[in-house]
Amino acid sequence: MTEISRIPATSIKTDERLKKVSVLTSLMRRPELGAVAGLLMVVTFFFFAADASMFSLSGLMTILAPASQLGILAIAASMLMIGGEFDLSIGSMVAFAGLIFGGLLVNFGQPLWIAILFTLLFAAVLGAVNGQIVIRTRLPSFIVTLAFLFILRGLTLVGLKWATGGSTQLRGISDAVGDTSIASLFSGLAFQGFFAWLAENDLIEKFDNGVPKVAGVPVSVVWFVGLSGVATWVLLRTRVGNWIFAVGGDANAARNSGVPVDRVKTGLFALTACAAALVAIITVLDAGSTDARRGFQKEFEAIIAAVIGGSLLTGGYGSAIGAFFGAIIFGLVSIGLTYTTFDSDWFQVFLGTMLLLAVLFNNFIRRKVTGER
Amino acid sequence: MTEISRIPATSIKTDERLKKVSVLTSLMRRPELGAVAGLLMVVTFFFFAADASMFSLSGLMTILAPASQLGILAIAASMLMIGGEFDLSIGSMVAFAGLIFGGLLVNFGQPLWIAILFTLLFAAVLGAVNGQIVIRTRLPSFIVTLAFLFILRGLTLVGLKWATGGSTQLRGISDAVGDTSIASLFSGLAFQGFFAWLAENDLIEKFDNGVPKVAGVPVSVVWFVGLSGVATWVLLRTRVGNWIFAVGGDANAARNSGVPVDRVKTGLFALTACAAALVAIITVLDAGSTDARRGFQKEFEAIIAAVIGGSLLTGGYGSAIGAFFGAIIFGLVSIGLTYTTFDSDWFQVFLGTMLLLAVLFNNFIRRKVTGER
Amino acid sequence: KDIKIIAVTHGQANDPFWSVVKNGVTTSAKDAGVQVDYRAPETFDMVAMSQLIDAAVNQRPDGLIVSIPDASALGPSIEKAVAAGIPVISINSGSDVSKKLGALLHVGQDEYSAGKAAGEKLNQMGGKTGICINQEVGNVSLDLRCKGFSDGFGGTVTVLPVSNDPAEVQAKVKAALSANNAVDTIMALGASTAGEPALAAVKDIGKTGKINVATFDLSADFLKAVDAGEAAFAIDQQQFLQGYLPTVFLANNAKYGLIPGGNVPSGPNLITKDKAAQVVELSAQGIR
Amino acid sequence: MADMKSYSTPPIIEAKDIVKHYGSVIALSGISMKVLQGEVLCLLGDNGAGKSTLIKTLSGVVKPSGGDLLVDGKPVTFSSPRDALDAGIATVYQDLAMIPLMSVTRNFFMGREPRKGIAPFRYIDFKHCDAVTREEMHKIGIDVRDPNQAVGTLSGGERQCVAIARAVYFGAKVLILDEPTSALGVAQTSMVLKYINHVQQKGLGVIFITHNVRHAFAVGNRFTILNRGKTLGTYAKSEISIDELQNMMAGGKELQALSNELGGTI
Amino acid sequence: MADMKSYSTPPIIEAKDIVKHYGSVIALSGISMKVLQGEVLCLLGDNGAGKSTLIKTLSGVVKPSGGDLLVDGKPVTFSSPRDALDAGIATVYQDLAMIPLMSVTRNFFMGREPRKGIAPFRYIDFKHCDAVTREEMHKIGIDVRDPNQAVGTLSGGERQCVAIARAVYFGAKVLILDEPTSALGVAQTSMVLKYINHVQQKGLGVIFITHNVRHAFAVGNRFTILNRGKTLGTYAKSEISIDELQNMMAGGKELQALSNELGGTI
Ligand SMILES: Nc1ncnc2c1ncn2[C@@H]1O[C@H](COP(=O)(O)OP(=O)(O)OP(=O)(O)O)[C@@H](O)[C@H]1O
Ligand SMILES: Nc1ncnc2c1ncn2[C@@H]1O[C@H](COP(=O)(O)OP(=O)(O)OP(=O)(O)O)[C@@H](O)[C@H]1O
Ligand SMILES: [Mg+2]
Ligand SMILES: [Mg+2]
Repeated sequence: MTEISRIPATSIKTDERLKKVSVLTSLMRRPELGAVAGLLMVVTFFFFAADASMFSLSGLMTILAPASQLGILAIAASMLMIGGEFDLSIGSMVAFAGLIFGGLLVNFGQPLWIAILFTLLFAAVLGAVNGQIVIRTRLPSFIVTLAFLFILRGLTLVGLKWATGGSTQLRGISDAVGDTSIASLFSGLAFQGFFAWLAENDLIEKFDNGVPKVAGVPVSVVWFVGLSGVATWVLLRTRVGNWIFAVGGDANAARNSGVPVDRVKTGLFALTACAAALVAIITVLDAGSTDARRGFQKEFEAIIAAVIGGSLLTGGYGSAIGAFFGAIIFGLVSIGLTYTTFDSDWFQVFLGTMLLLAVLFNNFIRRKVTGER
Repeated sequence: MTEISRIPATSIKTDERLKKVSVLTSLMRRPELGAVAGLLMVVTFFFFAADASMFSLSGLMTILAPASQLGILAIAASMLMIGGEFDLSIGSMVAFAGLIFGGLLVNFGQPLWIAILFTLLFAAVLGAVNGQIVIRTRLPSFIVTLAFLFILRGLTLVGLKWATGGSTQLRGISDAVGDTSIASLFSGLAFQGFFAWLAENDLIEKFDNGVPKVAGVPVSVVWFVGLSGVATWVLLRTRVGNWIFAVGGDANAARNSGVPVDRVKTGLFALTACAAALVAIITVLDAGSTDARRGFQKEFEAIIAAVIGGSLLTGGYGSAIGAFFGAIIFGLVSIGLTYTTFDSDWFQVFLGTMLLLAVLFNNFIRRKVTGER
Repeated sequence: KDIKIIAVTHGQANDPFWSVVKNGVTTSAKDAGVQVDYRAPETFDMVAMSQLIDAAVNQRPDGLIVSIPDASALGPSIEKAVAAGIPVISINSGSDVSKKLGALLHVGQDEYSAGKAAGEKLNQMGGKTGICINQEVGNVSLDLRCKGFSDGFGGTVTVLPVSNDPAEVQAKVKAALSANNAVDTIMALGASTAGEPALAAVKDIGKTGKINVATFDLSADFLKAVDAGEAAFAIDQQQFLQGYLPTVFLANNAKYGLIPGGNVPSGPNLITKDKAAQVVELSAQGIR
Repeated sequence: MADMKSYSTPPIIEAKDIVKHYGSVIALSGISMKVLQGEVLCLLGDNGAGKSTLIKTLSGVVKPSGGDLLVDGKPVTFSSPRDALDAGIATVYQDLAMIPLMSVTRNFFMGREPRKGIAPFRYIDFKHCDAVTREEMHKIGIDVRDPNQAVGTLSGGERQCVAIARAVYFGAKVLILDEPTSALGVAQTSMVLKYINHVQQKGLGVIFITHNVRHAFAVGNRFTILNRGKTLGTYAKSEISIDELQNMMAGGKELQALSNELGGTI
Repeated sequence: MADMKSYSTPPIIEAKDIVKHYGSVIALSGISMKVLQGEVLCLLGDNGAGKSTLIKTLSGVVKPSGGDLLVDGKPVTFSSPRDALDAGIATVYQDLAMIPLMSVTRNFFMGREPRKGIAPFRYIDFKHCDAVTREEMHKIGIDVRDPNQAVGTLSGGERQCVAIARAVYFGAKVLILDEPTSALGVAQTSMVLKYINHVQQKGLGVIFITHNVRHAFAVGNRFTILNRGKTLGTYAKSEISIDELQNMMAGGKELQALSNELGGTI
């Protein structure tokens, strides 16, 4: 949360009450860099335990695709968490936004760009409603968004049955979209030309027929990286970022200092809902269909990723980059086991143990380096 | 949290800076009594929307049975929450304790009382381990117990397959238990004699063959009521209760005042795990079997019930009686729907809406009555 | 007086398989002119399900439809219903215990034998190494499908536990395939949640057609793949009938006291390339 | 020192019959006071007299249950502290309004961050902000080791200084200080008192709450004494002595005996 | 007043070369001090000098990074505040150690609840506790409206009074008070000072931290002055005057000019 930027050396009066600290120590003070230690541990583990194909280019892409979708949610969730609130309806929002999006395309025959805009707008409005209820009633956001978890999940089922005439899966989205360049912003692979060139020059693996094994980077990964960058910049460098930390740290103190607490919180809820809608759009376009169980328990995973990344559940502390690494750790652990020879019955034991070890290691390293106790 | 007990009238100097408040107002200040308003609203709703059989004696028993099992968890969860921590592994603990219990009975042929004692002890130790990890590492309990959520759930699966030779369902528990009087403390119905007497005297409905329709109160309900009473007494009247509030309100301040913070927290974790084990014992004995999905998401429902009952997620505030009513509201809403004619597709929409309305109503009434703003 | 029938199953209304059962129940209720309620616990939860049966019995319906994935846990509640004089028909799972608990008859086909039939078929198609994609480990009916498959298949079978998220399923299948090149058979336990992403994963690694992908239940897109020769087959339990028939039976029982004399097997029905095309539309409407 | 302004200009801020109830607690039962331009009004009173509650109504933190607020003679209602800030009322709260987890700089500029750059890409110039924070803290006598240190790790007095330096830096028509000097060392206290003097000379109004009668007497023009939610009276500096003030504050309690016992140095 | 005890009995509590680092911050760099029986030691020093940190090491809240603690001449290490309490060291912290959401009574008795009844059914007698709380608060000059009121709704001074009344009620060998009077009104301040006097006469030791030199001089026997984590010196009351103390505290800053400008009344 604190800044690394340096004051011009001339203005620093050396204070005898300040020990010299190494760059490493001061880096480790940042919430997200603890998560890097966790990531290193997990990678090291798999390096020895898993099949080598896990660390091939295509293996990495396999891990990044789900990690990036989770990551988009985790970044928004961690911003909301820094702002002192929760949103448990993210997962249901993914399903509901998927329904809205698919319904607009298939049932109402709207063009893609209208469907995308309307879905995002709709999600933002729903998020803002969530936020307004929390603010007006001063009920905990946990319970309010929990109600929305159920409501949105239920509405998705009802809506899907209505839209399909009885099924829980809405399909035909690829046909409805057709071939537009907008679609390539949200689905499929990016940098395909570059990868084709790499393959031509034998820099990456290819199939026998000359097609590169990895034809590009999933678009969701590009969104994921882009959003982490933007979120980090907003949190660390802008006024809104300062407000988010303030609101989560102590809403009363922030209000007393003139921070528009309610607007910040409402905005964060809208943002989280939009992130869910974005994931919905990406997955629906990729899969060509949507169903009633999309996004199930994603709210949970997003919070896990944010917490692994060092965000405090009580608000006021955390980082977007932390959520970035948290999502990658979670993705790595949950996909990684398939590359090992462990019996899959042990999957959950393994997932839990790795999560615990990752945060313990992170914690241990941070304390060692910074000398906290 | 604050006391209602009165100081002897003689010692009260009337203070001109104190307005007179009605008994109603001062009652509504208590966290749990808000939940009563929510309960009233839900009951009123079902009174008009549901089949009359819902409010018959046997209808109430069908609601109380699930509510009481959830309630036992919710009471423990709310005490832990008052103490400032979470336990997300309760649900998995129900499954795992069920496995231990069932395994001891079926695979190891232990007598019932040993199985019960050992299961409770084992759960307490696991809970204490949870607590010690949280305390020693100062990691958020959210992430630590989440890891245990996965680990215990996974171990249950592995253990069940081992115990049954490949299945995820362990049966034959009723046979292993046989007929012991200890079993009747944990399963079946209580007060059967009383209900038989009631039926004989035509005070309650009976089947044509003279057997009363409701032959007794499920034992879990007796446990539920008993535990709420004990928990309330502990929280409001004992030293440990004071420590729990203190630890959750501000662990540092409590430690500075000489409260043994770590012991209190460890104890609470052990208590929560024991509550989960108790529910496991009750349900396993009742069902005669256990499987890998027992208790799934119960941690979630327990937290919901505690929050509906007025406990603060941030700790330091709440009540056991609140969790009691919270569990009943949750049970009422989820079973109540089956007594109405709503289509089950709408179940989740309905559940969410009722939860939201119940807490909103609770909140609204409390503010009205106490004049808070 | 209105005839009221209650169905309590272990499958949620948003589960693709059970939503078809529910469609069967509602269609049949309309056809027979009776009132019907379909209920299921929020997760695969035997304790909650027995409580739902208790609540249903308390409403004294004219007929009760139940699935029995755990006879020990549900038995007492079902027996209570029978004792209260409510006619009970069991569906889907529990054919072995149905009679013993006092149900009039059983409609359905148990998951284990469906899995076994599929396994045998895939073995015939030349499979040696298979994976079974389970989207809900611990749900006994899904576990039975896997076990049946594994027993019928004969070769090595690994279970791949996944979630409901298509991106994750696809990634995990891809990972499993690249970690073990020998895999030549994939059995998915649900068409849209597991089957479709598995097909996508196979396509990603360029092995479409070389790996036999089969699934339980139907989805329109999976059937299209079957039709196109990209997937082997889909197992149809015709679960629509598991909802439709008992409702009609119980309605007739209530009206005229009529009831068939024995169990009705509703499947399995392997949908292969030759039949796939005609089923696509019905599947999209939640009938198959 | 200008002792009393003419009444031709309306008071910058005036409270009339302010009542505030918290549930069953009556914190203020009809308080009136006013501050003129270029004047320091000292609010004195025993613990729990209602001083903090009164200034919280003036700064929009709590809504009064009754009574009127006038700014420049015009009635106003503040629905948030932001409104009060916009009306030119800057407040240093007794409970500080600071976020412990945030850095000194971020706290210093909270709610009024200066920005650089063009529209959607505007950002906070933290280099500049750090420098300002350091300088302003230095002015009040504190060497901040590192402006990125979390406020929660500062000492009680240092934290108080951040709050004061902040209010001072951003200026206002009226400056409200709730026990600003209570946690401060001698040097810092002098700085603050000097600053109050300075602000007053620029023609602003100051409301200064303190328990230290000497501090009050050093800078105050008028003294309003509260007791148990009511006003005991308002006195100009010329009308009252330091000892009378001391005795009134203690609510008529027998202080003399105590004071003597301890050597008369309280 | 006994001015200096003979050195035959060891000091009740003694700190030798205490060092404390917080990460890269050096809060204390080798501080030594001691308190004898029946003596009031005043700790004086500028903001951030390290006074609170020093007493936190004495009361087991933080572990010193280096140096020794001796109680009654024997080296001790406190691993928790409970240990210090058990060793007879009662502390009123500057940041209060109180739980805002809990009632006054519950806070008052926190950690030392009196119980009634037999073994597993022992309970707190809240009737008695409420009465004690009310009475002790009354002694210090505060009328508690309702001992079940949450501490968070008390005024700053009232809260401070709960903390002091609590430490006083439970007694100890050494009483440590970190700026107890800073938020207090005149009457309450007199009470506290009088109480310190009283405790001392009973033969206990007191460590009294304050910024108010007059308060210090009124009750102190010896004065230890801290500056930037180091000791500037320790003086008996007879060795130093109130003005010298004032000047030393300000760390040699030019206070005179300021003081004059403001009428010499700080
Ligand atoms: N947890 C911490 N982390 C980092 N620095 C700290 C921490 N606690 C205190 N400090 C620093 O140590 C120094 C001494 O603080 P301390 O609270 O002891 O001062 P003090 O003498 O009590 O001051 P005051 O009179 O203002 O209360 C301060 O400069 C403070 O910034
Ligand atoms: N939120 C609240 N709920 C209930 N009572 C309150 C609340 N806030 C303040 N009070 C009561 O109102 C009275 C006035 O409090 P206030 O904080 O204004 O006193 P003060 O004059 O600032 O005292 P001090 O000098 O000790 O800071 C106190 O008795 C306090 O207990
Ligand atoms: Mg105050
Ligand atoms: Mg201090």
